[in-house]
Amino acid sequence: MNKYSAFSLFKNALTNNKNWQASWRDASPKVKYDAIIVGGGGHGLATAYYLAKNHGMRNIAVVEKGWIGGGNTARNTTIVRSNYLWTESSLLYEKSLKLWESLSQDINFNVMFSQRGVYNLGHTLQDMRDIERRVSANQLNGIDAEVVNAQQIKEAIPLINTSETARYPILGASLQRRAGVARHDAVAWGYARAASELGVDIVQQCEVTGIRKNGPQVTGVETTRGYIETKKVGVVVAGHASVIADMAGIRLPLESHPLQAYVSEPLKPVLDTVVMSNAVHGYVSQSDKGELVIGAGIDSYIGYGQRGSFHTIEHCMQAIIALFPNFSRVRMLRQWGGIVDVSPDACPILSKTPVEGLYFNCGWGTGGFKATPGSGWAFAHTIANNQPHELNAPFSLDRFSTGALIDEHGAAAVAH
Amino acid sequence: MLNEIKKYALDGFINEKESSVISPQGLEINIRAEINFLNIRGSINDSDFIEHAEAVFQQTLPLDFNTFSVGEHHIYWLAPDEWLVVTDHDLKPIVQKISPKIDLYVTNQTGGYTQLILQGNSVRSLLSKGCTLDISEKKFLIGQCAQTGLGKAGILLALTDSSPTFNIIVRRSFAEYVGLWLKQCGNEFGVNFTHKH
Amino acid sequence: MLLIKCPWCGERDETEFSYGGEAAIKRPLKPKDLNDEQWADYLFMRKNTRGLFLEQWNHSVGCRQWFLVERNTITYEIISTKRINSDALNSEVPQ
Amino acid sequence: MQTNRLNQGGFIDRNKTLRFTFNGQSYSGYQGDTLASALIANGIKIVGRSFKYHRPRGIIGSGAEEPNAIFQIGSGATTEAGMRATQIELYDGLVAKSEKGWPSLSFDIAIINDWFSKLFGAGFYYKTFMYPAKFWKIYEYFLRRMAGLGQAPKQPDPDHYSHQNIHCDILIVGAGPAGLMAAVSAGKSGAKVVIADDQAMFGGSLLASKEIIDGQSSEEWIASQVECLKALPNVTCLSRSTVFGYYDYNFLTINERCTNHLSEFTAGQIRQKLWRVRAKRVVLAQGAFERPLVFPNNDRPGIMLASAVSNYIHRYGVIPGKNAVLFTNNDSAYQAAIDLKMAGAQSVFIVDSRSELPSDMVDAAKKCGVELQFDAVIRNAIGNKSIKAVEISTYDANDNTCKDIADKRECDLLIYSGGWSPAVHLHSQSGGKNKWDEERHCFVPDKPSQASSSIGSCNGTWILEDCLKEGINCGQEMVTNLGFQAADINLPNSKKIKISPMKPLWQVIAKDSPEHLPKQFVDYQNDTTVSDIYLAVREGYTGIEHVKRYTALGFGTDQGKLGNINGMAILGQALEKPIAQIGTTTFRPAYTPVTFGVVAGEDIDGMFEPTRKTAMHNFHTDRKAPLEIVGQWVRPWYFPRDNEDMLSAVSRECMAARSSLGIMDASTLGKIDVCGKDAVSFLEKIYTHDVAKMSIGQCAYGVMLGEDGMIKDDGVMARLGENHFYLTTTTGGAANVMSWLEQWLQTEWPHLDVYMTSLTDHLSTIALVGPNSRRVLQTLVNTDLSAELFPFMRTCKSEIAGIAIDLYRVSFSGELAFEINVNSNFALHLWNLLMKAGKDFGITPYGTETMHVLRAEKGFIIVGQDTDGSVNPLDAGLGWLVSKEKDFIGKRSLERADSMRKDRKQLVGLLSVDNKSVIPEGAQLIEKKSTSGPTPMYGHVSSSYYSPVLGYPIALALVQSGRNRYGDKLLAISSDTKAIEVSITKPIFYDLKGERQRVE
Repeated sequence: MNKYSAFSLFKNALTNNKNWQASWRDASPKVKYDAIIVGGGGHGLATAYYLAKNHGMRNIAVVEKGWIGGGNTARNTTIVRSNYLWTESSLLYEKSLKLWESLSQDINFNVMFSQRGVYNLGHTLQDMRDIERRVSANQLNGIDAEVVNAQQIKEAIPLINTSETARYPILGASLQRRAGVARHDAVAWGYARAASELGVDIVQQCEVTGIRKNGPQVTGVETTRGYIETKKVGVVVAGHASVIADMAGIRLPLESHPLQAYVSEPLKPVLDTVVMSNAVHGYVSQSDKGELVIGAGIDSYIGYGQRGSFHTIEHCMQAIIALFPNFSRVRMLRQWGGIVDVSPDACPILSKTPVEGLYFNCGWGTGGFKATPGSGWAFAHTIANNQPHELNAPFSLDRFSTGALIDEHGAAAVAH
Repeated sequence: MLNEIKKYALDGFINEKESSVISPQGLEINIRAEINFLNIRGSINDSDFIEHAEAVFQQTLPLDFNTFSVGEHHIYWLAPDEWLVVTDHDLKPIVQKISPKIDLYVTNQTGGYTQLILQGNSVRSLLSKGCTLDISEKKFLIGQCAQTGLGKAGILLALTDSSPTFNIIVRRSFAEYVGLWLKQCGNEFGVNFTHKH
Repeated sequence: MLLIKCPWCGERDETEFSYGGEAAIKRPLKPKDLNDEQWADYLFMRKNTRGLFLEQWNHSVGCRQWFLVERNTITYEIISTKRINSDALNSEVPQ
Repeated sequence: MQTNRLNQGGFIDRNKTLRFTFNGQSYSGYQGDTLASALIANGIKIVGRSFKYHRPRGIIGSGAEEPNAIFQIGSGATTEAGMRATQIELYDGLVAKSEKGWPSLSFDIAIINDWFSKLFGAGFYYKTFMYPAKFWKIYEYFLRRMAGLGQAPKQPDPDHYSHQNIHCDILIVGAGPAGLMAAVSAGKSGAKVVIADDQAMFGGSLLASKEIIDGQSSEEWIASQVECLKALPNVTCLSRSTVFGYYDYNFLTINERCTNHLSEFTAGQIRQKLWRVRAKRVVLAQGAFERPLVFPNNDRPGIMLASAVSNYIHRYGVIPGKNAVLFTNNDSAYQAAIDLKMAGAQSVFIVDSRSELPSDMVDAAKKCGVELQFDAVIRNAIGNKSIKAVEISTYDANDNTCKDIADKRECDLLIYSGGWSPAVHLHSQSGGKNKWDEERHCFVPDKPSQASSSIGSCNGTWILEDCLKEGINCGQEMVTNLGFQAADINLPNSKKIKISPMKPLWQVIAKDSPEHLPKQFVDYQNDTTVSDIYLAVREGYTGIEHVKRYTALGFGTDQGKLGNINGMAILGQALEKPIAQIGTTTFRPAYTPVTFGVVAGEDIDGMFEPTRKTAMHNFHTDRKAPLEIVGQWVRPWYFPRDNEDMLSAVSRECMAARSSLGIMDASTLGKIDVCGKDAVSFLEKIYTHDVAKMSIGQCAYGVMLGEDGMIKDDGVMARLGENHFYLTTTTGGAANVMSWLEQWLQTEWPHLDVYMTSLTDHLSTIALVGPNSRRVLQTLVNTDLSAELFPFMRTCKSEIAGIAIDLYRVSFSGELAFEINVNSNFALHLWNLLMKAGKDFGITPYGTETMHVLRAEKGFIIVGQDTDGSVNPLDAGLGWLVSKEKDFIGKRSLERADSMRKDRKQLVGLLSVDNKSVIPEGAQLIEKKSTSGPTPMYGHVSSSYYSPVLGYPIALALVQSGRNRYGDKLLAISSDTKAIEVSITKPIFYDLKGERQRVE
């Protein structure tokens, strides 16, 4: 495989870029693997990469029904942060953030992780209490976090509206400076390339249509490209988790909802950080290409259509103009939707299941992108060892029976 | 005596200095807070209830969804088991007529609502700026009412005549928002607010 | 933008409604007789169907009635809406 | 000097000269021009620099497809970025700037990127800037500054935007020949029709043609159709109105630009309108986009689409060049050659990649002196800043190769046409699929997925007569389906012509590989070239979505209107697959970009969300009380006197309530009237306590749980009659609780006879609080308020000065207190009466902060502050409220393993050990900071205040096993203060026995 660097770019330019090799092998499925990852999004590809790299499992495949990175990986607003309230969540997301920090070098693919800081705005006294609670907890967990006031926000983000007479005045924010954004496509492609290099088969256009079991043990998966034998199946299919679970005869506590986002036309730099407001439902950053990348609130109904309702976009637009009145004349270029699977406690499920050899990684809701490396890392551990790592042990499926939920809703967990 | 001490949701809403000249396209909005509102609950499967209600109010209870009846009072359909009486009459003597033997429940809502009466050529255009209901002449008929949204507030909307005259009944705490909304959105047509005492 | 036919008020814009999720999840008559798994199943586990799905909506801005909607969750096509326990009632919406 | 302006023709008013500036230079044009036509009239060739390579670029198109002439318009607060010159109607004083090019358009230093372009192939940024890792920030800084097009304004937008909902039978998108006919035939039947077109004038492609229809010139014919539509009251005509989104249930969005074309307009006039359309049927007649041809250096300024040339000549009286070469693979482009010649061009030379076949167009071109060469292609365009010459090769269409250079021909205009692509965007947005048509060589709409039809060139129908026919048929069919009587419409006469078929030419294939040739642009906006597509394929990005993302093909602000089809065909070539197998990509709204402002509409600023105020609000603002936002409500936070700060004001208010008399506006509480035969059994399910055991007139504090066992809401409730109850909810939870109660009632227990009605607005609630409250209230009411007759937790009806009231002897402060419910119309008056009556006792109005302090001193929780969705009633110390006998919502969850855990977090009180420090709310509680790894946290501070009556700070907290840890010490850690040592106590600090509220 070509190593990517400024030097290789130069060398290949001299030969008219004719000697670049394929980033990953487009494999056909073999009859049997040691493990199969269902779902070729960021999480699935990361899982495969860490299975190969950390656990030496190389006879494995990622099967993807469409094209890799084409689901939520391609559809999110790319925010990466780890300042969650509960220790269980923040440790998992922090593991992920740490992996992000060296990911480009690790997989030799520039994922453009840009640590430009994320502001979570507070608009009410209760918001500010929740922010203080979360920031204190973050700091005690060794995660960088600070509380900033309206004036500090205004200094860092001159165009933001900090008027005290705003309908939702900005009282302050939590700030995580190590947080930021990354290039979404690069994450999928980079992991695919790195995994492929370690021998992982990446099989596209291969939809799983059934899970075969022998008693309580998984024996293989049926796909549109034939039956594949395996003793371990890791399912990482975001919005479609319930559909695959149904094939295996298990039930999940999930609802799949549309989540919409949009971008503006590319602009010269106008916003150097990430601003999120849960109260008004608007999340905005500016991509390196110059587009304002904006996430809206979740649509209320279950939907697998990768599209939501227009009023959600309108409301989000109103929120963005409330925060940035100067963006009113900026123009929306494109809007789209993804499918997010939401769990009752707004926390993921990274877990074994009642079916032996069947593992699920789902329920990330609106927050999956940021977790990509950590999720893959922990899920690989779970599959390889047939037991969860301590980082993801709290995120098991049985918490819904015991009641040991990790409620990130109530504590002002913000979306994305 | 009591009337003088009452304060309504949109008291002080009209700034006399602002009152503008209205173009023929414009509209007139009359704030009518000083009326009484009474909410009725009961089952339409209970003929005793219907009979009794009609006797108490001396008026038909509109059983057709999204309609209202006009008599001494306006009685609006709100839900399959709920109606709103809007009246100039004192509620006390009416309520006293209700028999405890009948499953007819009322709550006084007089302090809870404000009524706005909109008249003029642009009423439909103005309302359609923030109301997703089809209120065109052929679709929303005289005698029809609907609970719907205007901007971000819920309202009860009714068409009373073909001039056209629309009644908006809005909850007290949303009245100022609705007033401001009508003022702002009506700017392009010209709006004149009046109080009727 | 869905257009939902309230069984009482007729077709109204989606913004007049609020969503109630999966319908026909019967609350157990004797919750205390259920073990934790059974209770969790009632409480949290959902069909989350991809395809035809029976769900609850509330005409929250309108007549405040909860009703059933059969909807395709892929195309968002609404097949039918109906009142809860409403077989007897069938009067049509004027309009 | 408008050197390229024709003396006659065009829909412009030569008597109305308009001045404008472009990059600081002054120019003039005429009323009716677009900025693009005016620039061409003025002989401007270079209008921009390309995105990546900064190559000089000229105007290519004449509409939404234009990729190069993209400008910053205006300045200051009203500047707008990314505007296409082809869509900007010229107005006097217009200021335009190109978005790239430094120091100037004609000399752009970043052209260096073009020289080293092989370093900057598709996806180069994924392969570098990685080492050293820390440097990404610096690389990114420069990359960001290189990227981006225009500037966002720095000031708030002073203009207004508005929404308009409209329902119609038929929405027609596009007022070209097909759309107009559909509108006329549907409109005449009486159906409610809306027809929208993004241009200032209706007519579409006919505006740029000299067709004769029904014996009329196209201009006259359009005018007569428009007149007919305008006379129909059931038809709404919207010009300057782009249908940019097609959503589910035939919901479409139209952006109408009301003032963009005006140099002056009155303040307050609406700048743009968003029409939100619900249509029973939709007619898509948006037309088609002409495709460029792909050959080396096909981006030189002076290269233009054939249809654009006709447009500029006929609509604007502008001739883009005098010596033209036209490169085509189809007949339609011949019209441009004819138009040019008729407009006075010196020479027009057609290079046609096809072999000659009989065609009326060929004959017509020949007749007006156009030279032709068949079986030939252009294999290079020469001229750096504007086209100077072309290299022509002979070409064999059968084996798709071109021979050696045969000819070099000078020109000042190169026109190209690679055929047409129907504008299937809205069809695709609506959920419809597109299919590749092997005969017409384009994607055409497949079966519609909503009630819509595509007609005219949008449907791949090229002949005018067929378009008109489709329009009539479509209109008639739709109205018939909708139950109208279709009107009889005669098919207008138009010229029938014989044409020779188009033959695809996706890329001029040379012997050399694409990498060796000069750049052949596929997507002008993103500088995507043929070699980028080949590189993507080589690197394994072979799916169309991967290719698009890797090469940025179609990701420009034109969303691939020009380049997508060529790109897909070239990908097909690279993969040796037919284009039909490449798949299609999904188009997303917006069809063309729309301002955030118009999508947001009126609901911004103060109207972003309703602000709800109580009936006493004016009293609070008269006293200059700062306000706290709680849900949609605004409530007084505290009532400062003179220059008092918050702490002093709150201390004074607290002391007044504790020692004499306070008064509070509690009207925002949710209030629900519950009646019906089954009210008791219903409420038994809802509340944890024994509702059935309550006597009439009794009040109770109640909590509602979610089925997960966690506290959902709380409040006082009262039994007013056998089957009649009054409930209160929290301010923020009111609407939610009501809907949740209705959900249980209607969906789970519809057989119960229960009616719930909100009283939140009708009733205002005034709390009269303090040891003197009874004495003062007694002066106003006849009801005996003595403890024997009206003890704690009772309710009764009464009257003050003739005003009916409901009295509740309840307390959220721990003091003797009364809550008075009154018709909101009388509330302010009653409040003033109480203020007067309490004057001698120093009656003190207080706000939410004092309310919080008073309740915290008593350990009363605030749902949402002291609970967070993970707190059950036992955790909150409310076990005494939880009935052992009956079932209620959430009860079973209290018996789950986790609910039974001994170390759950429980509500406790905290005192700072130094008795001075107020612990920050939100602070975490620890034993000691770990030196490595996370520090274990045992809980957090949920409420914390300085207690004036006690003279020291108090706090409430949730602490693991808290109730077993009274007396233990912990450290409270917050983000910006030092650790505060705290000790755990019972969550009650004042009047531990509760004697004050029960006082006899």
